[in-house]
Amino acid sequence: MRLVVAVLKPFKLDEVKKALQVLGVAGMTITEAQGFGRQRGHTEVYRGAEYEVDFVPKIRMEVVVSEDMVEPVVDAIVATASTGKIGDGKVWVVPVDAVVRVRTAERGVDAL
Amino acid sequence: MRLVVAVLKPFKLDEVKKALQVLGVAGMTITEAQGFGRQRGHTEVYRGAEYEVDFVPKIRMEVVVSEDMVEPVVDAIVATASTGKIGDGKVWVVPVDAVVRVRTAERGVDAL
Amino acid sequence: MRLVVAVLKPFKLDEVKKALQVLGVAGMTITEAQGFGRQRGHTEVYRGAEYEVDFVPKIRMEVVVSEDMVEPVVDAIVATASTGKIGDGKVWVVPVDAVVRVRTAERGVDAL
Amino acid sequence: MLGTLTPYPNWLNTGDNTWQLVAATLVGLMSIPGLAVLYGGLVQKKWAVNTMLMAFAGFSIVLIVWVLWAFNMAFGHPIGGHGFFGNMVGMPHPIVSHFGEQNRANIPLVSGTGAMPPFHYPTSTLAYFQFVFAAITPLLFLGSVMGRMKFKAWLLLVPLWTTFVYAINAFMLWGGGWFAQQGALDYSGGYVIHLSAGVSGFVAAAIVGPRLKRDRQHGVPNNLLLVAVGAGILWLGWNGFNGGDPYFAGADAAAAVINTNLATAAALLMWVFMDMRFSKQRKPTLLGAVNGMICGLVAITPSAGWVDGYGAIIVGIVASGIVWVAWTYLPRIRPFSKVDDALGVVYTHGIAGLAGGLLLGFLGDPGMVEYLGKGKTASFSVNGLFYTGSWHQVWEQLVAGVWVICFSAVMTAVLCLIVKKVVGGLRMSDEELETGDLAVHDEEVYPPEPFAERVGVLAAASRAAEGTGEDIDDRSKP
Amino acid sequence: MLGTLTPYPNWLNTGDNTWQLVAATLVGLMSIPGLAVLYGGLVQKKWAVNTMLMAFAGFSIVLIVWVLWAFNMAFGHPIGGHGFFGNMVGMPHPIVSHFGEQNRANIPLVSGTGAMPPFHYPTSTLAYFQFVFAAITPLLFLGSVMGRMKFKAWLLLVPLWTTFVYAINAFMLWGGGWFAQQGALDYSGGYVIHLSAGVSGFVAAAIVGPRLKRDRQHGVPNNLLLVAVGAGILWLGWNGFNGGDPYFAGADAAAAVINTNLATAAALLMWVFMDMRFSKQRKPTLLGAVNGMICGLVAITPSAGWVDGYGAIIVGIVASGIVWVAWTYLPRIRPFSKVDDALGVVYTHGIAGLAGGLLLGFLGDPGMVEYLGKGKTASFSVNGLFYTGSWHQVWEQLVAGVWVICFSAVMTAVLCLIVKKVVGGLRMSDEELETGDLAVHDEEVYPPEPFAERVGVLAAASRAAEGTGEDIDDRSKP
Amino acid sequence: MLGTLTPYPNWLNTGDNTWQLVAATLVGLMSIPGLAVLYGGLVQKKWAVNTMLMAFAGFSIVLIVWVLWAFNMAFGHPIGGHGFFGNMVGMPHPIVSHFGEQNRANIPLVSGTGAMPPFHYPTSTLAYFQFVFAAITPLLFLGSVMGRMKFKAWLLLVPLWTTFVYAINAFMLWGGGWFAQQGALDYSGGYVIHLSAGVSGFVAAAIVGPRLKRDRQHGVPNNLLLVAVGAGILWLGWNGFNGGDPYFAGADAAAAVINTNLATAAALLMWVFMDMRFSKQRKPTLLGAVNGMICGLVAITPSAGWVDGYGAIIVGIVASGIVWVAWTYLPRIRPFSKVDDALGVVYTHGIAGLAGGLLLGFLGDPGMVEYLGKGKTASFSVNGLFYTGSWHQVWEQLVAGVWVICFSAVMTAVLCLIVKKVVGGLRMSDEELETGDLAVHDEEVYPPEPFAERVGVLAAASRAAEGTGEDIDDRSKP
Ligand SMILES: Nc1ncnc2c1ncn2[C@@H]1O[C@H](COP(=O)(O)OP(=O)(O)O)[C@@H](O)[C@H]1O
Ligand SMILES: Nc1ncnc2c1ncn2[C@@H]1O[C@H](COP(=O)(O)OP(=O)(O)O)[C@@H](O)[C@H]1O
Ligand SMILES: Nc1ncnc2c1ncn2[C@@H]1O[C@H](COP(=O)(O)OP(=O)(O)O)[C@@H](O)[C@H]1O
Repeated sequence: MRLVVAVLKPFKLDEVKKALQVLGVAGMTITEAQGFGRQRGHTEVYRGAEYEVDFVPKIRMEVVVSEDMVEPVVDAIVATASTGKIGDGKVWVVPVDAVVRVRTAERGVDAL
Repeated sequence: MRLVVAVLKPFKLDEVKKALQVLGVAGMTITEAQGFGRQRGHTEVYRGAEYEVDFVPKIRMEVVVSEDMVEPVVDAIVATASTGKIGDGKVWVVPVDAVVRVRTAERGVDAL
Repeated sequence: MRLVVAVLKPFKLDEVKKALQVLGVAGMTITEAQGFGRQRGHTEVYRGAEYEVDFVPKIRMEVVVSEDMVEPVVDAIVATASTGKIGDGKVWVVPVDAVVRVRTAERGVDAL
Repeated sequence: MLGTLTPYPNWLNTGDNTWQLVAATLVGLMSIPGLAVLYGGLVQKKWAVNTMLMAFAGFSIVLIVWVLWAFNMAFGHPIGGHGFFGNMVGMPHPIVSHFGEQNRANIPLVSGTGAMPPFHYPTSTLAYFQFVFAAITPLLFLGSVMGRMKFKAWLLLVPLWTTFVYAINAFMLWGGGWFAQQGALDYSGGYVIHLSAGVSGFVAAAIVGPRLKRDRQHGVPNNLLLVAVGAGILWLGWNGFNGGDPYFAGADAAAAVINTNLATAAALLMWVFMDMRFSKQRKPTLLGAVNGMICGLVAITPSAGWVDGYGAIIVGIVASGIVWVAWTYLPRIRPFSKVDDALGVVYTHGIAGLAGGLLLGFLGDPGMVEYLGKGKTASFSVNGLFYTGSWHQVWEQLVAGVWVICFSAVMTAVLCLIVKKVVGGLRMSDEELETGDLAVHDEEVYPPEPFAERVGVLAAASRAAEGTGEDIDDRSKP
Repeated sequence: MLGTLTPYPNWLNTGDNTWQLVAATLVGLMSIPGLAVLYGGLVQKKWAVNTMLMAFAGFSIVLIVWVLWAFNMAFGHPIGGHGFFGNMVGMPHPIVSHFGEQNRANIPLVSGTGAMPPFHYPTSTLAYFQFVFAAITPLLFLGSVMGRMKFKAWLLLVPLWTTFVYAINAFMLWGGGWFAQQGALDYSGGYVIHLSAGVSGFVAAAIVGPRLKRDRQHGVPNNLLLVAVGAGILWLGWNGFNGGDPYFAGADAAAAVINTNLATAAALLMWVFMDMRFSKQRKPTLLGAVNGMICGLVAITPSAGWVDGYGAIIVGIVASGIVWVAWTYLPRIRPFSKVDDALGVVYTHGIAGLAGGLLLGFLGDPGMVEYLGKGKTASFSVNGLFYTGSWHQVWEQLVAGVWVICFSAVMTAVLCLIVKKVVGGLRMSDEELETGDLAVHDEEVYPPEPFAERVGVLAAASRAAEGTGEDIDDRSKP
Repeated sequence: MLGTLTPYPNWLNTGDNTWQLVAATLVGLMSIPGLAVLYGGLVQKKWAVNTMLMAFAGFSIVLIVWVLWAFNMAFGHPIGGHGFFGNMVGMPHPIVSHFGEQNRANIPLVSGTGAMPPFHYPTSTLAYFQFVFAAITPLLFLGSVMGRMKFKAWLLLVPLWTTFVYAINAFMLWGGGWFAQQGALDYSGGYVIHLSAGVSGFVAAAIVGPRLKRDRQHGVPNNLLLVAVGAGILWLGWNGFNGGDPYFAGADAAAAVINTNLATAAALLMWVFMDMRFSKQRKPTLLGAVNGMICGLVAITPSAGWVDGYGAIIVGIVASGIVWVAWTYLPRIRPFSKVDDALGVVYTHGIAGLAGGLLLGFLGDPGMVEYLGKGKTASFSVNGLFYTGSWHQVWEQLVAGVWVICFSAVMTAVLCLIVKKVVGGLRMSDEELETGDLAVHDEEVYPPEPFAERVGVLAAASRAAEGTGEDIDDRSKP
């Protein structure tokens, strides 16, 4: 089991979600995030004073998948979320020891 | 050391927190999340136009625990957070290489 | 490759970000979080009724780094974010199997 | 052509007509948007839409009821007969024909008897002015029952309550009915409006049952800026509320305005002082200030043009102090500990209204002239105990207060039970109670921005950063 | 000293002057902040600042245009000549000299001919009163074109539109021009303001092109509390809108006020009823109630002081029902399915305004007297079909309505094309469209709190918890 | 019965009384909720509650002070003696007895001498009208000191400042005192209110010390919709501010209203133009438009009824341009770079007020008549340099302006030091400064929804999805 974490541009969420559903991914968890990297932030101006906003809004997606799904899932995310422009984001994969479905206490792949 | 991540229904937070305190868990970190899975979202209607909201609000709890606490913690979460209804959420466990308490730079279990 | 996760006091973000940039860290992802631990929350009073807020606002920083950067990064975070007061937060390190840059599909350290 | 057209009949005074219409508009603004957003900001986020919709709909219903029958029940010819029951209510009758709207205003048992000077404007003006008072009253007690009452039940309760509670109390105190005949007084509605709303809300809250336990525990307001918007409109709108009630733009209207503000200022400061001195936290609070402000506004309402400025300041301080103490300690004892009066209407309107009504009996200054007498006629003013040593006015105020409390409580209970029967329950379903606005109206007060919308900033920003090349990166290398 | 100074000339009536100034202020409040925050709350978060800035700027521009030339185009001496074209528009002329501001108000073809009584206040009063109407009109159609129109294009379109559309329609119906001479009537602007704004907005929206697809799909409002603030100010502000239009604080002003409220209440309840009964969700909604409210306000505008209360209630119910049906079904067919009229102005203002204008022809009650006749002179009132059996007024209303639709549509199209040429395009760049306020104004409606600010709470709290020692921990050990 | 009751004394004019009461109510609304939410939306989230509470409390305190002694210091009989000091302030005296409230209004050195016509309403009306001006003044300079001043210090500074700064300036310019006797003029408070508030706020800010460095750096507004609400109420409320100052509902009141709007519209557009043309970003901004708007309102205040419409437009453009330049460049030089005038009151009120006061000397149009003369009496009007070639009025304006600046600065400094002594410091503790509202009032402006409340949506939704069975899943399998 692996946890795939993807930090992406928010407007790509729908497309990525659909691509993962096609692969059979049944669920995912999203958090709002602020990214810092090569992509620049912006400036806001209130009453003549400038305020730099370094961070750019991102969504952070977590999907727990079985081993054999890691590659297809990562590939699907990268393929769908890429616009070719700076700031498209990162995907990383983390090992998972165990997964449990709270409702049923099922464990492992059954829990997904 | 392990990181236990639990994605739960928000109204269960207080109960789960109390259950973990009983086990001796001293701290945890919560983020607001949006879940997608079997549980359906809802529809909002503004001026006659329907807007589908696919995601359901969840809280995402992170607890770093020592090896021997993993099972009791996961069990406590599952036992407390379960309502038996779709959407109760998932728990997953990730290996942790190191933990540090920022205030004192203590490492390992002492840092928890 | 490792994922360094740091839960910190929000007002330390800028300093920590700068310290990491000095080390050559090119990017990071931030989420807003609520911490629970030794540090107490506060009480709000509306129309005479008291409402306890157990949680304290934190920021949660994720940085994916190569193996050799783990120690310097953790040390820099701890050194910069510490105020010596309860609630300074925790840092933990998680193994990472793979990292991909979405824009280019580069993998590994090149993706950072 | 028609060279001799004239703009208005000669009984019409443009200043009085203007004052009355403007005063009415100010009072209307107190409901919509005033109370709607005051309550909308004070309730939990999950109930803001529901509360506001009930306010807008309630306001609308009362107007229809008012012009078709209730205005004349409150201000028309008595229904006939002698004694208490013959002077309890007016004959229902619409006022929306062309004659009904444009003829000269008259309240048969008051201006019709010479107990006050004849009006200088048409019935439309008087009826609209009185409507905004009738409309705000159920909106006030909405604060007691918000967060669980069925919308349909509200749609039915409001017209019934206006007809069978409000119109009757109004006739008895303002329309020249029984209590007016005994000498009880209520300048602009400390009893007819606030005491009645406070009591009725409390009773209705008891019958409808409490909100969800979770809602009561976590019922924090959602937006204090909007509370300030609503509170500010209430305060200044009250210049129309009390300033309009002499029915003429005379000297007493001006005195009522300044007295209203004096009592309010004093009450606000008093509550802030109590919070700083006696609350557990010993801190001044904005919502405390707003509570104090409302106490002052409510308490001066029964006496605004009949006390002098000193009296007004005393009314503000005393009422605010009493309500502060009640607000702090009564919730510990029954029935206050049991009934879920969500926004505490029974305190800031009920108790403050009663306190203000009784204080008139003590503080009414005979030198404050509402209408001037000519020749051998005495001017109209009020004789308070502190000026005359007579308990008469105190007694009249007490009797009328007891009546308003008992009658409003009993009638509201009866009407709630009728509505319950007709609509099939007064409460929402559990699912609706748990979810709030989204379940009941498919709307949220702050609809969440879809994820997709958050891209905008990026689009612009990344374009700016990219320039021509690909890996322009002036930040990652220190 | 100067013992014989007097405050005003003897043709001045302080009540009328006050009423007109207050009515104007109420109507001004309907725009600023009323419409500004109603629209600001109804649009997506990303366009709130842009929408509000366009409202504030548009309001300002109209005033300058109005006093320098447009007021006299709408209410001055006819430009000369006979027939339709000679009675189409007034001679442009400023009114800001000291004489222009302080002399007695007059509308040459109306009060100047005895078709109404002479005014009791100066030109400033009349001009300012008429300005607030002129100003709200482009602000209304801002709702059609928000979210993509260039700010510069707006700065130019507004003065052109006021000059070449508004002033002309106003002269023809209110300034004593051609349609007024034929007998067409528009009490306070169902045609001149609402129908024209609805049609013009629709045409402009078609020419400017739709918003981004993403904006149309995700265009949820951002704040229903602010919608309530704006809606409430609109409702009560309309007391000035319609109450001010007899130009005197007389009995008809009062009737217009109560009728306005009656139609509005009925229309609001009607829409809520339709939502509960016929919408897919079968649920009442706050934004539905606001839509209904606006329909009522708009529809009663052409007839407020010329129908009685029954008529007003009918106007509200009928217009709200018609617009509800149109709002639900028309978007499925062309051209409504194609044109992105962002806030649906063509329905709630265009269709409601037209419905109201036509209904006057049916419901005008001859017993409702606007100005009283003296001696052998007849009073001024309107003869609706239902009272007289004559189709005359219906016909006049129809002809004028058709004119306003056609003229506004054609002229708006021409003006849009001119502005496009001059400014170089009516639409923002793609980048601006994607990002919204932040790209166009470097501002956001709810500027995000920087992370650093969130520490405050902690500072206090941790200090409290620390006490003296280091590891005080009363929670971690159960 | 009492057939001969009359509604008011014969010196009372209902139109004037109504106008004055309504104007006062509009000005009151400018403070509460106007300024309270304008500032509440403009300050950082962490200070919104504190700022609004200070506004509500300050408003209340001024009223008590005003009726008990300060009104007569500003508008009563001179304290006696000759020359400057004998004409510096009035004799303190309460006005809240029944006689004080209901007798005919009089300003001994003005209406009492025939320098203006006698009033047509009671003292309550005049005192309340003047109160709302007195009350808004400290609220304006709250913008300079927000975000660090102790609440208790504010509670003490406000009454002292009203007594020892406001009342004296008001007497000297409006009460018939020294500068009025020399010929200096201030139509509605460009000097007495705005210049004085700007200077006093600046001085107080210097003495209280700056906000936290972090707050100055991250001090973004929290809600531009509420800024728009406040700004809109300010604009239209100013119709009462300037329209009320002839003290009669005459032709000059109307002229003052339209001139106020003209200057404001011109100033708003000017600032937007400057932003688009000369700011670093070359973009129009909503907060810039609001700044320009305020400059126009403030700058026309000293001259509203004494310039014609052209003059008003010039006042708006010039003042807005000057303040734009000052706002952009002065913060770079001392003392402006050092003093933390949080919302920039010294620019938009101080500099704009001074500019407006001086411009009156140039632009005062002798043809603009405030009060009409009869027989051999000249009408009252103002002779500007551009009309008469005489520098007299300019000189008088300059002298009075210098006085207001120096006196307000020195007195405010003295009062701040006194308050510091009495209260034990003017600044909050560091902990309070870091945490803001939550530390000082235990309240937040947008109280966070507890996690537990977010369940509602789920409850409904999951129930809907579950149906009867357990694993109904129409989404997970594609
Ligand atoms: N080392 C990292 N660890 C965690 N997140 C990162 C890291 N580097 C970048 N990110 C995330 O990826 C996002 C995109 O990175 P950025 O450098 O802007 O563009 P790109 O990935 O296209 O080169 C950032 O906004 C941040 O959220
Ligand atoms: N594969 C997954 N990876 C990460 N989070 C998941 C995954 N599947 C489900 N979740 C999270 O668990 C929540 C509950 O899942 P859902 O399928 O709705 O119900 P249940 O777990 O009861 O079957 C989801 O809302 C989502 O936040
Ligand atoms: N076991 C844990 N797992 C995850 N996060 C934790 C854990 N313990 C503490 N935290 C996080 O660290 C923060 C600081 O912890 P706290 O106990 O308050 O202070 P300190 O770390 O200084 O002893 C908490 O607010 C919480 O966000």
